[in-house]
Amino acid sequence: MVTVEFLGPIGRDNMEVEADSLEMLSKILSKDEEIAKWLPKCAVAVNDTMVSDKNMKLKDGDKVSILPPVCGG
Amino acid sequence: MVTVEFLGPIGRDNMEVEADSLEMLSKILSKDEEIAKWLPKCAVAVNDTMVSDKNMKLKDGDKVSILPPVCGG
Amino acid sequence: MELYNGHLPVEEILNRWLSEEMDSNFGAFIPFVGIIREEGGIEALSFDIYEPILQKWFNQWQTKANDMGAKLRMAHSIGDVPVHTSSYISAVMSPKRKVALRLINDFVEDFKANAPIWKYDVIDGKRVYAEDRSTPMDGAGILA
Amino acid sequence: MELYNGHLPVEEILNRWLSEEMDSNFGAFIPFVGIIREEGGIEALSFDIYEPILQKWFNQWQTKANDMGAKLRMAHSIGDVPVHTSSYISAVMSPKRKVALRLINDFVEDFKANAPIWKYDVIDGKRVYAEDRSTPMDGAGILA
Repeated sequence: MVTVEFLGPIGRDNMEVEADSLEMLSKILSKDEEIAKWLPKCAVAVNDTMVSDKNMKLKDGDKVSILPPVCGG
Repeated sequence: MVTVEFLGPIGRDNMEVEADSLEMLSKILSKDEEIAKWLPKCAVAVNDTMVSDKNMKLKDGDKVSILPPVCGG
Repeated sequence: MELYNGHLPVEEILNRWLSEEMDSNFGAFIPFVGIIREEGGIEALSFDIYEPILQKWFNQWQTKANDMGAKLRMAHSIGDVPVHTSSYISAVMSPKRKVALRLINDFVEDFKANAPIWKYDVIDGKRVYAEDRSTPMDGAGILA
Repeated sequence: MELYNGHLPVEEILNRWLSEEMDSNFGAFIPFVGIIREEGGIEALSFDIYEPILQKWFNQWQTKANDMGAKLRMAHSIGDVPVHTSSYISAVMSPKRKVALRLINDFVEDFKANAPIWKYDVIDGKRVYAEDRSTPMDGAGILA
């Protein structure tokens, strides 16, 4: 079970999801119409570290953060 | 008669010189051994405006400033 | 790295940073002050920050700067920041000017592209995500 | 453009420039502070300035900046400036950051190359022209 948190403007509560890879998580999240719209422009962090490897495995207790387009300053 | 002033580190007093062009002024100043050493690295202004035209004419009362290599800041 | 609720106390921050660094033998000190512009009818901008990743991002940059004999500082606002006040100050310091001049540009540009901070326009008290001015971070779309 | 005898009152200058510009709707304010480094056994640096040509040089830059919707400010010391104090502050302000980031670089580099200011190391109270660090201005050698 991993925890998915949606940061910034997405405005959705955390979700607990059964997924052992980013790929599986992608399939699950894409089923939610609203979230699916955000995914193409969102970066991802696992346990507060930015990730870029699609094939990354996930383990129980991992936290996955979804980061929308940013604009600091 | 033009006035020649030597700025920054050159350390020479102003000179009054009979010259009606930069070219003529160059010949006169080059006779002074110490000043001749400075000329290759010095820029020139006439009446406080930087000049770059060697053939520039000079008229009575003009002020010519000799500017050594700079280092502001 | 310093985070503040509301607009930044610019003078206090700059004066403190300066006085702490005057004796560090840096020859160049370049701050960048971001000021909220009055446009599009906004009364303020508002910011969400995800601090854990911002801190990591900043630490990586500090290491990069230290490798060049330079040093970085940064302050940012959380929440609402009225127009004509400041929400962001960063500064670079280095022995010689060229490193600092290049670093301030690279640091601010990467900040814009990759700092986990989300900007909202505040219009009639309502927060509106400034998506048109926001940039997908490196690696965006990995779950698409 | 402001000239001072001795080292610059950095905080007073920066605070004044900032407070005068906070309401000008500039989004980016980038100062460059030059600090005297302790090296080569100097106790200070010393500066000669030829003001008439410096003012013209600055005015040309101000016009160039205004054409880009930006604005410039500058302060410099005349005479002796002890180590770990400041002899030079310039600042650029513009609505958007990119113009300011490019302008501060170009302005400082051209300042170094063409501002009629001569630098001396002060060692045991004696002024020694810093020729090794000085740059012939554009057009140098015209009378050679």
